[in-house]
Amino acid sequence: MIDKTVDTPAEAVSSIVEGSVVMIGGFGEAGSPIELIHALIDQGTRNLTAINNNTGNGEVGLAALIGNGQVSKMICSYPRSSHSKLFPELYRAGKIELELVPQGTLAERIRAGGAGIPAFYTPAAVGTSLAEGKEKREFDGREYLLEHWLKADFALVKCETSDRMGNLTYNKTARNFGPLMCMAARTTIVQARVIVEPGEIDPEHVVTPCVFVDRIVEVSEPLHESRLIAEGRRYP
Amino acid sequence: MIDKTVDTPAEAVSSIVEGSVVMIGGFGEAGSPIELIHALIDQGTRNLTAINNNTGNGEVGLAALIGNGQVSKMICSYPRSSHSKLFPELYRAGKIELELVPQGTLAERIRAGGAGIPAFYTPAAVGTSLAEGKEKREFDGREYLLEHWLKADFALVKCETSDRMGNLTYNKTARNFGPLMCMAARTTIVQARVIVEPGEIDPEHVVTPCVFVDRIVEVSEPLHESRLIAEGRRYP
Amino acid sequence: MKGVAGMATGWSREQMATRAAQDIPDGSYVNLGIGIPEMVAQFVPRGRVFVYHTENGLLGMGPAPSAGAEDPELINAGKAPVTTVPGASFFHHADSFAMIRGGHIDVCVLGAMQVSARGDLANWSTGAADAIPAVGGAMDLVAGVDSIFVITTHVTKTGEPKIVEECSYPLTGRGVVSRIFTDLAVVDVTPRGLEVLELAPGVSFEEVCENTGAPLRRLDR
Amino acid sequence: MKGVAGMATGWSREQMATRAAQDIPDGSYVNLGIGIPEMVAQFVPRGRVFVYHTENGLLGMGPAPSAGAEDPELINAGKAPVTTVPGASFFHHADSFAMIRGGHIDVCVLGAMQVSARGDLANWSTGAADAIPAVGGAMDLVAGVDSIFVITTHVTKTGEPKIVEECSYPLTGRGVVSRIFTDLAVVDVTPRGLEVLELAPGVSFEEVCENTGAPLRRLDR
Repeated sequence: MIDKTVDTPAEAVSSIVEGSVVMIGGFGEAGSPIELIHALIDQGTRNLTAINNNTGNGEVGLAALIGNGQVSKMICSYPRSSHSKLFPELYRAGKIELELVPQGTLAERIRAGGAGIPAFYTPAAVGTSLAEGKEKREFDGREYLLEHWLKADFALVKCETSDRMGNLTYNKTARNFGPLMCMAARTTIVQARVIVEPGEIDPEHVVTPCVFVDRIVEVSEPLHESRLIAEGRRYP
Repeated sequence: MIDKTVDTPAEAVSSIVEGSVVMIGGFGEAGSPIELIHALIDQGTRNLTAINNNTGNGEVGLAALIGNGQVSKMICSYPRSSHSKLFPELYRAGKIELELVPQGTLAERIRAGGAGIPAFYTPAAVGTSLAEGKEKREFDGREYLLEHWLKADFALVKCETSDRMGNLTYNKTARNFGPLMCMAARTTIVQARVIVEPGEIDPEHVVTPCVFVDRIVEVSEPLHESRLIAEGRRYP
Repeated sequence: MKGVAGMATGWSREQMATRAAQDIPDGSYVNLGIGIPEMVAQFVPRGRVFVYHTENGLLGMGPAPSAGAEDPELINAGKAPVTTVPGASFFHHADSFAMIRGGHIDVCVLGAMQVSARGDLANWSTGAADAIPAVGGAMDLVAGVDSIFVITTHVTKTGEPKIVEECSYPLTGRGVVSRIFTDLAVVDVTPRGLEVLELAPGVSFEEVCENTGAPLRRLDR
Repeated sequence: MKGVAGMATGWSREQMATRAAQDIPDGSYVNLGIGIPEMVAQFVPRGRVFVYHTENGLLGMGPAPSAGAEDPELINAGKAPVTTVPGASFFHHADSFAMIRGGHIDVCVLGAMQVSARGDLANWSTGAADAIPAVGGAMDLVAGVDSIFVITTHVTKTGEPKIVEECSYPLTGRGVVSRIFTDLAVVDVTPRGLEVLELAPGVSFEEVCENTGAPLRRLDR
């Protein structure tokens, strides 16, 4: 049997090296692989390009990774949060680069990376400042922008249940970018609340087939970002 | 509550008019909405453009629709079958048009139609006769072809379970093109083996969300194409 | 131009949401933006059912949960806790924006900083030099959803019109807004220009014109 | 050129499949074409596990069911009944070809009508005027999967070489084949040309060359 499980978040992220492009799942705190991110903070790997819808909250998880100076570039749709000043401060100080992408275009670019589609056309952002420098083209009398795939060296994703082979299910709206990022990274690292044996997940219910997953670690009681923030916690 | 159920396959397909583009689910017999197709044969609607991976088997279902002269153009990847001569005969006689599309490109074009992506680039068919007349473009040193979305006026799809709102699950490899075609048609017509109340399908297990479905009819004991063919049956 | 803030007449936030809800057909799939647009769900006309989509991966969104029943992994696009209704489904972000971009969502109700006479919408950035640009899903929504409704106060807190000839703020989309619901009026964006469909009680067409930065036509009905 | 059909030496169909299976690493995700390629699953080397993908929407495909246990809605790309193994999953066609096009399937084993010296593959059409063109997923597979293995008899039934300088049949893809397993030899497609890695028992390098339509180099190992 193929067994992709490893013992600790530290072991799971150990192959991430300086300069890597890292997709990080989650929309706000839902689906954020906080234990994997904290392991990456412990490891101290720098000069990362991070791809996430947001830029984190408070001073834990993704916000802490950014605050710790490990991220040199963010690709995201909404780098604003009522709970975190870490990204804004670094951005205003010119210490972090930002590529702003409309949310649906971000999702589709990641899917394209996973699906071997180097580029596609989308109507989003036509006629706006985010279209500047982008190739335009008309189809059936309407204008579209050319957008390119996004791929990554690593993806960090949180799921609900994984079998040892890496078939995944998610929990409610924590699904969000997870299935797409699993497809688009060379090495996909997953934290699962529960790890089960192959066959325990109904083949009809698998959301991410195991071919997209490389490494799995069980985190049975994941931290909740909002609770950490309410408690005023920071990482490390 | 939104209730999209209708009583009979005949009622379900009644709005399909001459000249319509109709996507028909199924890969071989798996997922073929045979009762909906037979209702369309009963209705006699002609000059259809049909989109399916194949061209049907024996003299029932899609093959019978073609044999009945109702299809003027087929868009498919594999119009050959050891069990049916209906398409080949019409094709050789110049009575039916064929647009041959590689299977993955066919699937992606249908998804693009459903997802509002007018065109995308793919490496499939580069350097082959199917690339003739298609726009080529290089990305990262590799050549790709530009492919356009496929949309339809109607989709005929078979699923396993639908709730009255149109949330669908499928059965094993009968899923194939169904979820994509539901997205890409203006009007999506579904035959379900079972219809249940909203809430009976776990929201985590829904494969096709109800927003993609317009009309549902219960066919609790669908015919099996292979059994009909083994019995030498033909339709009508 | 007169300050509207002090006016006793005009629609309240609740009334604006109520009025917008009246123009959404029964059975519609609806995406509601943060703020007043969210309130539309509280004022659905009797006999109609709307199905709510939230772009972070849920169709069939229900109201906020009772205190203590929040689930940090069941949230809406504004990152607030929500619930599901019977017939709900979860899906990933690419499928969610396929619904949006593919034209499957019938109506999207958004807030606005400015709307132009041709239906251009500005609602994501002031364009200020030190602002952190953050667009989220707004550009995808306005490009993909058939009917874009805007609910907004007719003027800013400082009395500046929000309905203008040309937006001065960065655009979210060009020619995308179909109808505007303000505290003073309901305004349609048409190929012939802006048309006032309805006035709030006690508000005159002239008052609306005075508080609008673009020409308005009055529809006789 | 000598007729190979009459030769007593060379590998059988089973031996060709066995030899190909030896070159697939443990843990690979594998797509097997119809015919001899399918037989690879019967000859997996001890200690290795392969996970089988079939492009009609199943990962974790198992062997054919016993007679009477066939399910018409559980089939493979050749439309034959199959089973699932623990850890299987079902998905739709766009996701299935995302696996293929996105480079997630490690090895694909296909049959061939012709393979050229540069790894061009022809396996979908004779190009005959009255043929019904039917391509299926072959063009997607060869464009997307990293390692394309071909299993084929070295020559046609009439003794014509299938490994040629240039394919005369319509191409499935250009420069896509990485290794060819025939009844006579294992041949690698390299930037330096075709290289014979291994000869079937009792077959000489010269015999292979005589039955091949393109120059071959012999690897000293």
